[in-house]
Amino acid sequence: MEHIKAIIEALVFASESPLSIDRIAETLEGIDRKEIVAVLSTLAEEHEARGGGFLLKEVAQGFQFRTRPSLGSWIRRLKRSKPLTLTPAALETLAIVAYRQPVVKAEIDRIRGVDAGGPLKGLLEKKLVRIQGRKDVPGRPIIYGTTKKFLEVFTLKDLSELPTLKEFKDLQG
Amino acid sequence: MEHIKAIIEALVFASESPLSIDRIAETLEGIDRKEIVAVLSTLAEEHEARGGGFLLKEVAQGFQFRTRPSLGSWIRRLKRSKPLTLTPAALETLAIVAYRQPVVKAEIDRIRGVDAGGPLKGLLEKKLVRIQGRKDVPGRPIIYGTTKKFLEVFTLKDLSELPTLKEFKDLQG
Amino acid sequence: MGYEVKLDIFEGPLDLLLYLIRKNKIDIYDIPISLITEQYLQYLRVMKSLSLDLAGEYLVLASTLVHIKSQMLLPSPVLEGEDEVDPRAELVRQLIDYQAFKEAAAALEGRPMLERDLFTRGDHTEEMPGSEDDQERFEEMSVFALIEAFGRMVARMDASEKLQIDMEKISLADRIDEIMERLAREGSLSFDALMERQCDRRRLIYTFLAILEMVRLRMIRIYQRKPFGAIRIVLAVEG
Repeated sequence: MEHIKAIIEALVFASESPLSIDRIAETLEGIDRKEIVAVLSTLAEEHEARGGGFLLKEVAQGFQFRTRPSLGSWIRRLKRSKPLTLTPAALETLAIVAYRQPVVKAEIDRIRGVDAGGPLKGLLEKKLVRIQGRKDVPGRPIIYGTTKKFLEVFTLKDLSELPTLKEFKDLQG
Repeated sequence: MEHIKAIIEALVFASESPLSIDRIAETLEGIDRKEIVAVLSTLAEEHEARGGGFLLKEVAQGFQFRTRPSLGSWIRRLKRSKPLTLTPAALETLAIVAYRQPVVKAEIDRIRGVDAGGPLKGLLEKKLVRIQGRKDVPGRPIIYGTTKKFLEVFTLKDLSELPTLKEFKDLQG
Repeated sequence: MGYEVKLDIFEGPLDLLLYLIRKNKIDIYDIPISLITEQYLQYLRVMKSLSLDLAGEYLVLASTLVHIKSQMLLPSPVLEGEDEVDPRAELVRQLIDYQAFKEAAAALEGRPMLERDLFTRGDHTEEMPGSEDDQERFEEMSVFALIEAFGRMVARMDASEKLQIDMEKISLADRIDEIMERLAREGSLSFDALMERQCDRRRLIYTFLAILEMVRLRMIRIYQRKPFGAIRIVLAVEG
Protein backbone atom coordinates (compact mmCIF):
# COMPACT_ATOMS: atom_id res chain seq x y z
CA MET A 1 0.00 0.00 0.00
CA GLU A 2 2.76 2.44 0.92
CA HIS A 3 4.47 1.66 -2.34
CA ILE A 4 1.30 2.22 -4.38
CA LYS A 5 0.97 5.60 -2.72
CA ALA A 6 4.45 6.63 -3.83
CA ILE A 7 3.78 5.42 -7.37
CA ILE A 8 0.47 7.28 -7.65
CA GLU A 9 2.05 10.43 -6.26
CA ALA A 10 4.86 10.18 -8.81
CA LEU A 11 2.38 9.62 -11.65
CA VAL A 12 0.31 12.69 -10.78
CA PHE A 13 3.48 14.73 -10.35
CA ALA A 14 4.99 13.72 -13.70
CA SER A 15 1.78 13.86 -15.72
CA GLU A 16 1.53 16.62 -18.28
CA SER A 17 -2.10 17.36 -17.49
CA PRO A 18 -4.43 16.65 -14.58
CA LEU A 19 -4.39 12.89 -14.19
CA SER A 20 -7.69 10.98 -14.21
CA ILE A 21 -8.42 7.94 -12.09
CA ASP A 22 -8.97 6.02 -15.32
CA ARG A 23 -5.44 6.72 -16.52
CA ILE A 24 -4.02 5.72 -13.14
CA ALA A 25 -6.02 2.48 -13.17
CA GLU A 26 -4.86 1.80 -16.70
CA THR A 27 -1.23 2.32 -15.72
CA LEU A 28 -1.44 0.25 -12.54
CA GLU A 29 -3.27 -2.72 -14.00
CA GLY A 30 -4.99 -4.84 -11.42
CA ILE A 31 -5.38 -2.09 -8.85
CA ASP A 32 -8.94 -1.38 -7.82
CA ARG A 33 -10.34 2.06 -8.64
CA LYS A 34 -11.65 2.32 -5.08
CA GLU A 35 -8.13 1.85 -3.76
CA ILE A 36 -6.83 4.53 -6.10
CA VAL A 37 -9.49 6.97 -4.91
CA ALA A 38 -8.61 6.17 -1.29
CA VAL A 39 -4.89 6.71 -1.90
CA LEU A 40 -5.52 10.01 -3.65
CA SER A 41 -7.64 11.34 -0.83
CA THR A 42 -5.06 10.24 1.77
CA LEU A 43 -2.37 12.01 -0.26
CA ALA A 44 -4.47 15.18 -0.52
CA GLU A 45 -4.99 15.18 3.25
CA GLU A 46 -1.33 14.56 3.97
CA HIS A 47 -0.21 17.41 1.75
CA GLU A 48 -2.77 19.73 3.30
CA ALA A 49 -1.55 18.76 6.79
CA ARG A 50 2.09 19.14 5.84
CA GLY A 51 1.55 22.85 5.26
CA GLY A 52 4.02 22.98 2.40
CA GLY A 53 4.15 25.07 -0.74
CA PHE A 54 1.88 22.89 -2.86
CA LEU A 55 -1.26 20.76 -2.56
CA LEU A 56 -2.87 17.86 -4.34
CA LYS A 57 -6.13 19.09 -5.83
CA GLU A 58 -8.95 17.48 -7.73
CA VAL A 59 -9.81 19.55 -10.77
CA ALA A 60 -12.31 18.90 -13.53
CA GLN A 61 -10.31 16.31 -15.45
CA GLY A 62 -8.40 14.63 -12.64
CA PHE A 63 -5.77 15.23 -9.99
CA GLN A 64 -3.05 17.81 -10.08
CA PHE A 65 -0.43 19.30 -7.77
CA ARG A 66 -0.88 23.04 -7.41
CA THR A 67 0.94 25.67 -5.48
CA ARG A 68 -0.91 26.93 -2.42
CA PRO A 69 -3.22 29.76 -3.62
CA SER A 70 -2.03 32.15 -0.90
CA LEU A 71 1.51 32.02 -2.33
CA GLY A 72 0.47 33.20 -5.79
CA SER A 73 2.09 36.61 -5.50
CA TRP A 74 5.50 35.06 -4.77
CA ILE A 75 5.27 32.85 -7.80
CA ARG A 76 4.30 35.77 -9.99
CA ARG A 77 7.39 37.56 -8.69
CA LEU A 78 9.52 34.58 -9.62
CA LYS A 79 8.03 34.32 -13.09
CA ARG A 80 8.77 37.95 -13.78
CA SER A 81 12.46 37.19 -13.50
CA LYS A 82 12.19 34.13 -15.71
CA PRO A 83 15.09 33.80 -18.12
CA LEU A 84 14.20 34.47 -21.71
CA THR A 85 13.80 31.90 -24.39
CA LEU A 86 13.30 32.40 -28.09
CA THR A 87 10.40 31.06 -30.11
CA PRO A 88 11.27 29.06 -33.25
CA ALA A 89 10.17 32.03 -35.38
CA ALA A 90 12.39 34.39 -33.41
CA LEU A 91 15.32 31.98 -33.65
CA GLU A 92 14.92 31.64 -37.41
CA THR A 93 14.72 35.39 -37.83
CA LEU A 94 17.73 35.87 -35.61
CA ALA A 95 19.66 33.27 -37.62
CA ILE A 96 18.99 35.17 -40.84
CA VAL A 97 19.99 38.49 -39.32
CA ALA A 98 23.13 36.94 -37.86
CA TYR A 99 24.25 35.25 -41.03
CA ARG A 100 23.03 37.74 -43.64
CA GLN A 101 23.66 41.05 -41.92
CA PRO A 102 23.41 43.82 -42.84
CA VAL A 103 19.98 42.73 -44.01
CA VAL A 104 16.62 44.34 -44.80
CA LYS A 105 13.27 42.99 -43.64
CA ALA A 106 12.14 42.11 -47.19
CA GLU A 107 15.08 39.73 -47.44
CA ILE A 108 14.18 38.06 -44.12
CA ASP A 109 10.54 37.70 -45.23
CA ARG A 110 11.70 36.19 -48.52
CA ILE A 111 13.95 33.61 -46.87
CA ARG A 112 11.41 32.60 -44.23
CA GLY A 113 8.47 32.75 -46.62
CA VAL A 114 6.37 34.59 -44.02
CA ASP A 115 6.24 38.07 -42.58
CA ALA A 116 9.00 38.56 -40.02
CA GLY A 117 7.54 41.73 -38.51
CA GLY A 118 6.52 40.17 -35.19
CA PRO A 119 9.68 38.20 -34.46
CA LEU A 120 11.85 41.12 -35.58
CA LYS A 121 10.11 43.48 -33.20
CA GLY A 122 10.61 41.00 -30.37
CA LEU A 123 14.31 40.68 -31.17
CA LEU A 124 14.69 44.47 -31.21
CA GLU A 125 13.00 44.67 -27.80
CA LYS A 126 15.23 41.95 -26.44
CA LYS A 127 18.17 43.94 -27.81
CA LEU A 128 19.50 40.99 -29.80
CA VAL A 129 19.02 42.84 -33.08
CA ARG A 130 19.47 46.51 -33.85
CA ILE A 131 18.82 48.96 -36.61
CA GLN A 132 22.07 49.68 -38.37
CA GLY A 133 20.78 52.29 -40.77
CA ARG A 134 18.67 52.72 -43.85
CA LYS A 135 19.35 51.48 -47.32
CA ASP A 136 19.32 54.32 -49.82
CA VAL A 137 16.91 52.77 -52.29
CA PRO A 138 13.27 53.72 -52.89
CA GLY A 139 11.37 53.30 -49.64
CA ARG A 140 14.62 53.56 -47.67
CA PRO A 141 14.20 50.21 -45.93
CA ILE A 142 15.76 49.69 -42.52
CA ILE A 143 18.95 47.64 -42.31
CA TYR A 144 19.24 45.21 -39.40
CA GLY A 145 22.23 43.65 -37.71
CA THR A 146 23.01 41.83 -34.47
CA THR A 147 24.11 43.51 -31.25
CA LYS A 148 26.84 43.12 -28.70
CA LYS A 149 24.26 41.51 -26.44
CA PHE A 150 23.67 38.90 -29.14
CA LEU A 151 27.34 37.97 -28.90
CA GLU A 152 27.12 37.80 -25.10
CA VAL A 153 24.02 35.63 -25.07
CA PHE A 154 25.52 33.15 -27.51
CA THR A 155 28.95 33.40 -25.88
CA LEU A 156 30.71 34.50 -29.03
CA LYS A 157 33.80 36.68 -29.12
CA ASP A 158 32.80 38.07 -32.48
CA LEU A 159 30.67 37.15 -35.47
CA SER A 160 33.50 35.21 -37.08
CA GLU A 161 33.01 32.63 -34.34
CA LEU A 162 29.61 31.71 -35.77
CA PRO A 163 29.75 28.20 -37.22
CA THR A 164 29.52 28.11 -41.00
CA LEU A 165 27.02 26.17 -43.05
CA LYS A 166 29.89 24.00 -44.28
CA GLU A 167 30.91 23.09 -40.73
CA PHE A 168 27.27 22.30 -39.95
CA LYS A 169 27.00 20.06 -43.02
CA ASP A 170 30.30 18.35 -42.23
CA LEU A 171 28.84 17.17 -38.93
CA GLN A 172 26.05 15.37 -40.73
CA GLY A 173 28.45 13.06 -42.57
CA MET B 1 10.39 30.54 9.27
CA GLU B 2 7.63 28.02 8.55
CA HIS B 3 6.15 30.45 6.09
CA ILE B 4 9.48 31.00 4.30
CA LYS B 5 9.78 27.26 3.93
CA ALA B 6 6.40 26.99 2.23
CA ILE B 7 7.23 29.90 -0.08
CA ILE B 8 10.58 28.42 -1.11
CA GLU B 9 9.00 25.04 -1.68
CA ALA B 10 6.33 26.63 -3.85
CA LEU B 11 8.94 28.55 -5.86
CA VAL B 12 11.02 25.46 -6.59
CA PHE B 13 7.86 23.53 -7.39
CA ALA B 14 6.58 26.17 -9.81
CA SER B 15 9.86 26.60 -11.65
CA GLU B 16 10.20 24.68 -14.88
CA SER B 17 13.96 24.32 -14.60
CA PRO B 18 16.26 23.87 -11.60
CA LEU B 19 15.90 27.01 -9.48
CA SER B 20 19.11 28.65 -8.32
CA ILE B 21 19.66 30.09 -4.87
CA ASP B 22 20.34 33.41 -6.60
CA ARG B 23 16.89 33.51 -8.12
CA ILE B 24 15.25 32.54 -4.85
CA ALA B 25 17.19 35.28 -3.06
CA GLU B 26 16.17 37.75 -5.75
CA THR B 27 12.52 36.82 -5.40
CA LEU B 28 12.55 36.89 -1.60
CA GLU B 29 14.40 40.15 -1.19
CA GLY B 30 15.92 40.58 2.23
CA ILE B 31 16.27 36.89 3.00
CA ASP B 32 19.78 35.73 3.70
CA ARG B 33 21.28 33.22 1.26
CA LYS B 34 22.41 31.11 4.20
CA GLU B 35 18.86 30.82 5.41
CA ILE B 36 17.69 29.79 1.94
CA VAL B 37 20.34 27.08 1.80
CA ALA B 38 19.29 25.84 5.25
CA VAL B 39 15.61 25.74 4.28
CA LEU B 40 16.38 23.88 1.06
CA SER B 41 18.39 21.23 2.84
CA THR B 42 15.66 20.79 5.47
CA LEU B 43 13.11 20.40 2.69
CA ALA B 44 15.27 17.86 0.88
CA GLU B 45 15.57 15.81 4.07
CA GLU B 46 11.86 16.02 4.79
CA HIS B 47 10.91 14.81 1.32
CA GLU B 48 13.41 11.98 1.53
CA ALA B 49 11.96 10.95 4.92
CA ARG B 50 8.39 11.25 3.67
CA GLY B 51 9.03 8.38 1.27
CA GLY B 52 6.76 9.86 -1.39
CA GLY B 53 6.89 9.73 -5.16
CA PHE B 54 9.21 12.67 -5.65
CA LEU B 55 12.29 14.21 -4.05
CA LEU B 56 13.98 17.59 -3.88
CA LYS B 57 17.35 17.34 -5.60
CA GLU B 58 20.25 19.72 -6.16
CA VAL B 59 21.08 19.69 -9.83
CA ALA B 60 22.76 22.01 -12.39
CA GLN B 61 23.44 24.62 -9.71
CA GLY B 62 19.83 24.76 -8.66
CA PHE B 63 17.07 22.82 -6.96
CA GLN B 64 14.33 20.79 -8.57
CA PHE B 65 11.66 18.27 -7.61
CA ARG B 66 12.18 14.97 -9.40
CA THR B 67 10.46 11.62 -9.20
CA ARG B 68 12.14 8.87 -7.22
CA PRO B 69 14.54 7.03 -9.60
CA SER B 70 13.14 3.61 -8.68
CA LEU B 71 9.70 4.59 -10.03
CA GLY B 72 10.91 5.40 -13.56
CA SER B 73 9.29 2.39 -15.22
CA TRP B 74 5.82 3.35 -13.91
CA ILE B 75 6.05 6.84 -15.29
CA ARG B 76 7.29 5.58 -18.62
CA ARG B 77 4.21 3.36 -18.67
CA LEU B 78 1.99 6.34 -18.02
CA LYS B 79 3.65 8.49 -20.63
CA ARG B 80 4.00 5.60 -23.02
CA SER B 81 7.38 7.09 -23.75
CA LYS B 82 10.56 5.42 -24.74
CA PRO B 83 13.32 6.15 -22.27
CA LEU B 84 15.94 8.63 -23.34
CA THR B 85 18.64 6.52 -24.88
CA LEU B 86 22.05 7.40 -26.13
CA THR B 87 23.98 5.09 -28.42
CA PRO B 88 27.37 3.84 -27.21
CA ALA B 89 29.00 6.14 -29.77
CA ALA B 90 27.06 9.12 -28.43
CA LEU B 91 27.91 8.23 -24.82
CA GLU B 92 31.61 7.87 -25.60
CA THR B 93 31.62 11.18 -27.45
CA LEU B 94 29.73 12.82 -24.60
CA ALA B 95 32.19 11.46 -22.02
CA ILE B 96 35.13 12.86 -24.01
CA VAL B 97 33.47 16.27 -24.32
CA ALA B 98 32.57 16.26 -20.61
CA TYR B 99 36.06 15.44 -19.40
CA ARG B 100 38.17 17.18 -22.03
CA GLN B 101 36.19 20.37 -22.54
CA PRO B 102 36.77 22.73 -24.20
CA VAL B 103 37.63 20.22 -26.90
CA VAL B 104 37.86 20.23 -30.72
CA LYS B 105 36.35 17.54 -32.93
CA ALA B 106 39.76 16.35 -34.15
CA GLU B 107 40.68 15.43 -30.58
CA ILE B 108 37.46 13.43 -30.13
CA ASP B 109 38.09 11.64 -33.44
CA ARG B 110 41.63 10.84 -32.33
CA ILE B 111 40.63 9.41 -28.95
CA ARG B 112 37.83 7.25 -30.37
CA GLY B 113 39.73 6.31 -33.51
CA VAL B 114 36.69 7.10 -35.68
CA ASP B 115 34.90 10.14 -37.01
CA ALA B 116 32.69 11.68 -34.33
CA GLY B 117 30.64 13.88 -36.68
CA GLY B 118 27.41 11.88 -36.42
CA PRO B 119 27.35 11.41 -32.62
CA LEU B 120 28.45 15.00 -32.11
CA LYS B 121 25.58 16.32 -34.21
CA GLY B 122 23.13 14.14 -32.28
CA LEU B 123 24.44 15.51 -28.99
CA LEU B 124 24.17 19.08 -30.26
CA GLU B 125 20.57 18.42 -31.30
CA LYS B 126 19.76 16.89 -27.92
CA LYS B 127 21.33 20.02 -26.37
CA LEU B 128 23.73 17.97 -24.27
CA VAL B 129 26.71 19.55 -26.01
CA ARG B 130 27.16 23.07 -27.26
CA ILE B 131 29.53 25.08 -29.40
CA GLN B 132 31.68 27.18 -27.09
CA GLY B 133 33.56 29.17 -29.67
CA ARG B 134 36.61 28.69 -31.82
CA LYS B 135 40.13 27.76 -30.93
CA ASP B 136 42.76 30.35 -31.74
CA VAL B 137 44.87 28.14 -33.97
CA PRO B 138 45.11 27.99 -37.77
CA GLY B 139 41.77 26.90 -39.26
CA ARG B 140 40.01 28.19 -36.11
CA PRO B 141 38.31 24.86 -35.30
CA ILE B 142 35.06 24.89 -33.31
CA ILE B 143 35.39 24.00 -29.64
CA TYR B 144 32.73 22.00 -27.84
CA GLY B 145 31.60 21.78 -24.24
CA THR B 146 28.70 20.36 -22.26
CA THR B 147 25.51 22.27 -21.47
CA LYS B 148 23.40 22.94 -18.42
CA LYS B 149 21.00 20.35 -19.76
CA PHE B 150 23.82 17.80 -19.59
CA LEU B 151 23.99 18.43 -15.83
CA GLU B 152 20.22 18.16 -15.57
CA VAL B 153 19.98 14.91 -17.51
CA PHE B 154 22.73 13.19 -15.55
CA THR B 155 21.71 14.67 -12.19
CA LEU B 156 24.97 16.51 -11.58
CA LYS B 157 25.31 19.60 -9.39
CA ASP B 158 28.19 20.83 -11.53
CA LEU B 159 31.07 19.45 -13.59
CA SER B 160 33.23 18.94 -10.52
CA GLU B 161 30.80 16.22 -9.49
CA LEU B 162 31.93 14.04 -12.39
CA PRO B 163 33.95 11.12 -11.04
CA THR B 164 37.65 11.38 -11.81
CA LEU B 165 38.73 9.70 -14.97
CA LYS B 166 40.53 6.46 -14.29
CA GLU B 167 44.15 6.77 -15.31
CA PHE B 168 44.81 3.12 -15.51
CA LYS B 169 42.63 0.11 -15.86
CA ASP B 170 43.80 -3.43 -16.04
CA LEU B 171 42.22 -4.85 -19.13
CA GLN B 172 42.69 -8.44 -18.21
CA GLY B 173 39.77 -10.59 -17.28
CA MET C 1 38.06 -17.70 -32.92
CA GLY C 2 34.34 -17.04 -33.05
CA TYR C 3 33.06 -14.93 -35.89
CA GLU C 4 29.65 -14.50 -34.41
CA VAL C 5 30.61 -10.97 -33.35
CA LYS C 6 29.10 -8.45 -35.70
CA LEU C 7 30.93 -5.37 -36.89
CA ASP C 8 28.36 -2.93 -35.60
CA ILE C 9 28.98 -3.93 -32.03
CA PHE C 10 32.38 -2.24 -32.28
CA GLU C 11 32.56 1.48 -31.94
CA GLY C 12 35.65 1.60 -34.09
CA PRO C 13 39.04 -0.01 -34.66
CA LEU C 14 40.26 0.79 -31.15
CA ASP C 15 37.21 -0.90 -29.70
CA LEU C 16 37.87 -3.99 -31.81
CA LEU C 17 41.47 -4.02 -30.64
CA LEU C 18 40.42 -3.73 -27.00
CA TYR C 19 38.03 -6.61 -27.55
CA LEU C 20 40.83 -8.80 -28.93
CA ILE C 21 43.10 -7.89 -26.03
CA ARG C 22 40.43 -8.79 -23.49
CA LYS C 23 39.48 -11.95 -25.36
CA ASN C 24 43.09 -13.20 -25.36
CA LYS C 25 43.66 -12.06 -21.77
CA ILE C 26 46.67 -10.09 -22.83
CA ASP C 27 48.64 -7.56 -20.78
CA ILE C 28 47.98 -4.26 -22.50
CA TYR C 29 51.52 -3.10 -21.71
CA ASP C 30 53.01 -6.10 -23.47
CA ILE C 31 50.84 -6.77 -26.49
CA PRO C 32 52.02 -9.67 -28.64
CA ILE C 33 51.79 -7.67 -31.82
CA SER C 34 52.08 -10.58 -34.26
CA LEU C 35 49.18 -12.45 -32.70
CA ILE C 36 46.96 -9.41 -32.36
CA THR C 37 47.74 -8.16 -35.85
CA GLU C 38 46.87 -11.54 -37.29
CA GLN C 39 43.58 -11.72 -35.43
CA TYR C 40 42.74 -8.12 -36.27
CA LEU C 41 43.35 -8.72 -39.98
CA GLN C 42 41.34 -11.91 -39.82
CA TYR C 43 38.42 -9.93 -38.45
CA LEU C 44 38.71 -7.42 -41.25
CA ARG C 45 38.72 -10.24 -43.80
CA VAL C 46 35.57 -11.70 -42.28
CA MET C 47 33.87 -8.34 -42.27
CA LYS C 48 34.83 -7.88 -45.91
CA SER C 49 33.57 -11.33 -46.85
CA LEU C 50 30.27 -10.44 -45.25
CA SER C 51 30.29 -7.34 -47.46
CA LEU C 52 30.13 -5.10 -44.42
CA ASP C 53 31.11 -1.54 -45.03
CA LEU C 54 34.48 -1.06 -43.47
CA ALA C 55 35.18 2.43 -42.23
CA GLY C 56 38.51 3.69 -43.50
CA GLU C 57 39.73 3.95 -39.92
CA TYR C 58 39.83 0.16 -39.61
CA LEU C 59 42.33 -0.03 -42.46
CA VAL C 60 44.42 2.79 -41.01
CA LEU C 61 44.82 0.88 -37.75
CA ALA C 62 45.61 -2.30 -39.71
CA SER C 63 48.51 -0.57 -41.39
CA THR C 64 49.65 0.85 -38.07
CA LEU C 65 49.69 -2.66 -36.59
CA VAL C 66 51.64 -4.04 -39.54
CA HIS C 67 54.09 -1.18 -39.26
CA ILE C 68 54.64 -1.79 -35.54
CA LYS C 69 55.10 -5.48 -36.20
CA SER C 70 57.82 -4.80 -38.77
CA GLN C 71 59.54 -2.35 -36.45
CA MET C 72 59.65 -4.96 -33.72
CA LEU C 73 61.27 -7.47 -35.99
CA LEU C 74 64.13 -5.09 -36.77
CA PRO C 75 66.89 -4.65 -34.25
CA SER C 76 66.56 -0.97 -33.43
CA PRO C 77 69.76 1.02 -33.40
CA VAL C 78 69.99 2.35 -29.87
CA LEU C 79 71.72 5.69 -29.72
CA GLU C 80 73.98 6.34 -26.82
CA GLY C 81 72.26 7.95 -23.85
CA GLU C 82 68.82 7.31 -25.28
CA ASP C 83 66.27 4.83 -24.08
CA GLU C 84 64.96 2.40 -26.59
CA VAL C 85 61.46 3.39 -27.60
CA ASP C 86 58.91 0.62 -27.67
CA PRO C 87 57.16 0.85 -31.06
CA ARG C 88 53.95 -0.10 -29.30
CA ALA C 89 54.07 2.76 -26.81
CA GLU C 90 51.92 5.24 -28.76
CA LEU C 91 49.24 2.67 -29.51
CA VAL C 92 49.16 1.51 -25.88
CA ARG C 93 48.69 5.07 -24.69
CA GLN C 94 45.85 5.53 -27.17
CA LEU C 95 44.18 2.31 -26.03
CA ILE C 96 44.41 3.21 -22.36
CA ASP C 97 43.04 6.67 -23.07
CA TYR C 98 40.14 5.23 -25.02
CA GLN C 99 39.45 2.60 -22.38
CA ALA C 100 39.25 5.30 -19.70
CA PHE C 101 36.62 7.20 -21.71
CA LYS C 102 34.67 4.02 -22.40
CA GLU C 103 34.45 3.51 -18.66
CA ALA C 104 33.50 7.12 -18.10
CA ALA C 105 30.72 6.66 -20.68
CA ALA C 106 29.48 3.57 -18.85
CA ALA C 107 29.57 5.47 -15.55
CA LEU C 108 27.50 8.27 -17.10
CA GLU C 109 24.96 5.80 -18.38
CA GLY C 110 24.80 4.25 -14.91
CA ARG C 111 23.68 7.50 -13.33
CA PRO C 112 19.97 8.16 -12.77
CA MET C 113 18.98 9.75 -16.06
CA LEU C 114 16.25 12.30 -16.66
CA GLU C 115 13.39 11.00 -18.81
CA ARG C 116 14.61 7.46 -18.23
CA ASP C 117 14.76 6.92 -14.46
CA LEU C 118 13.37 10.13 -13.15
CA PHE C 119 11.07 12.84 -14.35
CA THR C 120 10.41 16.45 -13.52
CA ARG C 121 6.99 17.90 -12.90
CA GLY C 122 5.00 17.48 -16.07
CA ASP C 123 2.08 19.78 -15.56
CA HIS C 124 2.69 23.49 -15.86
CA THR C 125 -0.80 24.49 -16.95
CA GLU C 126 -1.51 26.21 -13.69
CA GLU C 127 1.04 28.90 -14.22
CA MET C 128 0.29 32.51 -14.89
CA PRO C 129 2.15 34.17 -17.70
CA GLY C 130 5.06 36.31 -16.62
CA SER C 131 5.21 39.89 -17.80
CA GLU C 132 7.63 40.55 -20.61
CA ASP C 133 9.17 43.73 -19.33
CA ASP C 134 12.69 44.40 -18.13
CA GLN C 135 13.88 40.88 -18.63
CA GLU C 136 17.59 40.86 -19.06
CA ARG C 137 18.65 37.30 -18.45
CA PHE C 138 18.64 34.62 -21.09
CA GLU C 139 18.57 30.87 -20.91
CA GLU C 140 21.76 29.24 -22.04
CA MET C 141 21.61 29.43 -25.79
CA SER C 142 23.64 27.54 -28.30
CA VAL C 143 24.87 28.91 -31.60
CA PHE C 144 24.23 25.43 -32.92
CA ALA C 145 20.53 26.20 -32.70
CA LEU C 146 21.18 29.26 -34.88
CA ILE C 147 23.13 27.49 -37.59
CA GLU C 148 20.64 24.65 -37.43
CA ALA C 149 17.75 27.04 -38.00
CA PHE C 150 19.66 28.72 -40.78
CA GLY C 151 20.58 25.37 -42.34
CA ARG C 152 16.93 24.30 -42.26
CA MET C 153 15.84 27.41 -44.09
CA VAL C 154 18.58 27.12 -46.65
CA ALA C 155 17.54 23.51 -47.26
CA ARG C 156 13.98 24.69 -47.94
CA MET C 157 15.08 27.18 -50.55
CA ASP C 158 15.37 26.54 -54.27
CA ALA C 159 18.74 25.42 -55.46
CA SER C 160 18.80 28.51 -57.68
CA GLU C 161 18.90 30.85 -54.73
CA LYS C 162 20.94 28.88 -52.23
CA LEU C 163 22.51 31.29 -49.85
CA GLN C 164 26.20 31.64 -49.81
CA ILE C 165 27.51 31.89 -46.34
CA ASP C 166 31.16 31.88 -45.66
CA MET C 167 33.77 33.34 -43.43
CA GLU C 168 34.29 36.31 -45.75
CA LYS C 169 30.74 37.45 -45.34
CA ILE C 170 30.93 37.08 -41.58
CA SER C 171 34.26 38.87 -41.27
CA LEU C 172 32.73 41.64 -43.33
CA ALA C 173 29.76 41.86 -40.96
CA ASP C 174 32.16 42.13 -38.04
CA ARG C 175 33.98 45.08 -39.58
CA ILE C 176 30.71 46.79 -40.57
CA ASP C 177 29.54 46.41 -37.01
CA GLU C 178 32.73 47.92 -35.69
CA ILE C 179 32.61 50.88 -38.06
CA MET C 180 28.93 51.53 -37.28
CA GLU C 181 29.67 51.52 -33.59
CA ARG C 182 32.54 53.97 -33.98
CA LEU C 183 30.46 56.22 -36.20
CA ALA C 184 27.64 56.24 -33.68
CA ARG C 185 30.13 57.24 -31.01
CA GLU C 186 32.32 59.69 -32.88
CA GLY C 187 29.95 61.09 -35.52
CA SER C 188 32.41 60.95 -38.36
CA LEU C 189 35.65 59.17 -39.08
CA SER C 190 38.55 59.82 -41.35
CA PHE C 191 39.29 57.12 -43.84
CA ASP C 192 42.97 57.17 -42.95
CA ALA C 193 42.34 56.80 -39.24
CA LEU C 194 40.10 53.84 -39.90
CA MET C 195 42.64 52.11 -42.09
CA GLU C 196 45.70 52.98 -39.99
CA ARG C 197 44.47 51.16 -36.95
CA GLN C 198 44.42 47.90 -38.82
CA CYS C 199 47.72 46.23 -38.20
CA ASP C 200 46.97 42.93 -39.82
CA ARG C 201 46.59 42.67 -43.57
CA ARG C 202 43.47 40.53 -43.51
CA ARG C 203 41.68 43.00 -41.28
CA LEU C 204 42.82 45.86 -43.48
CA ILE C 205 41.29 44.23 -46.54
CA TYR C 206 38.03 43.48 -44.73
CA THR C 207 37.82 47.00 -43.39
CA PHE C 208 38.16 48.33 -46.92
CA LEU C 209 35.59 45.85 -48.26
CA ALA C 210 33.28 46.78 -45.39
CA ILE C 211 33.46 50.46 -46.35
CA LEU C 212 32.63 49.61 -49.97
CA GLU C 213 29.71 47.42 -48.87
CA MET C 214 28.40 50.13 -46.59
CA VAL C 215 28.59 52.67 -49.40
CA ARG C 216 26.74 50.24 -51.67
CA LEU C 217 24.03 49.80 -49.04
CA ARG C 218 24.02 53.59 -48.53
CA MET C 219 24.67 53.12 -44.85
CA ILE C 220 27.43 55.72 -44.99
CA ARG C 221 28.47 58.65 -47.10
CA ILE C 222 32.00 59.56 -48.06
CA TYR C 223 33.22 63.12 -48.48
CA GLN C 224 36.41 64.57 -49.83
CA ARG C 225 36.72 68.34 -49.73
CA LYS C 226 39.53 68.64 -52.27
CA PRO C 227 41.50 66.28 -54.51
CA PHE C 228 43.93 64.20 -52.42
CA GLY C 229 42.41 65.70 -49.29
CA ALA C 230 41.28 63.77 -46.24
CA ILE C 231 38.39 61.38 -46.84
CA ARG C 232 35.63 61.60 -44.20
CA ILE C 233 33.05 58.94 -43.51
CA VAL C 234 29.67 59.84 -42.00
CA LEU C 235 26.49 57.95 -41.21
CA ALA C 236 23.92 58.15 -43.96
CA VAL C 237 21.05 57.77 -41.53
CA GLU C 238 19.01 60.78 -40.73
CA GLY C 239 17.82 61.54 -37.25
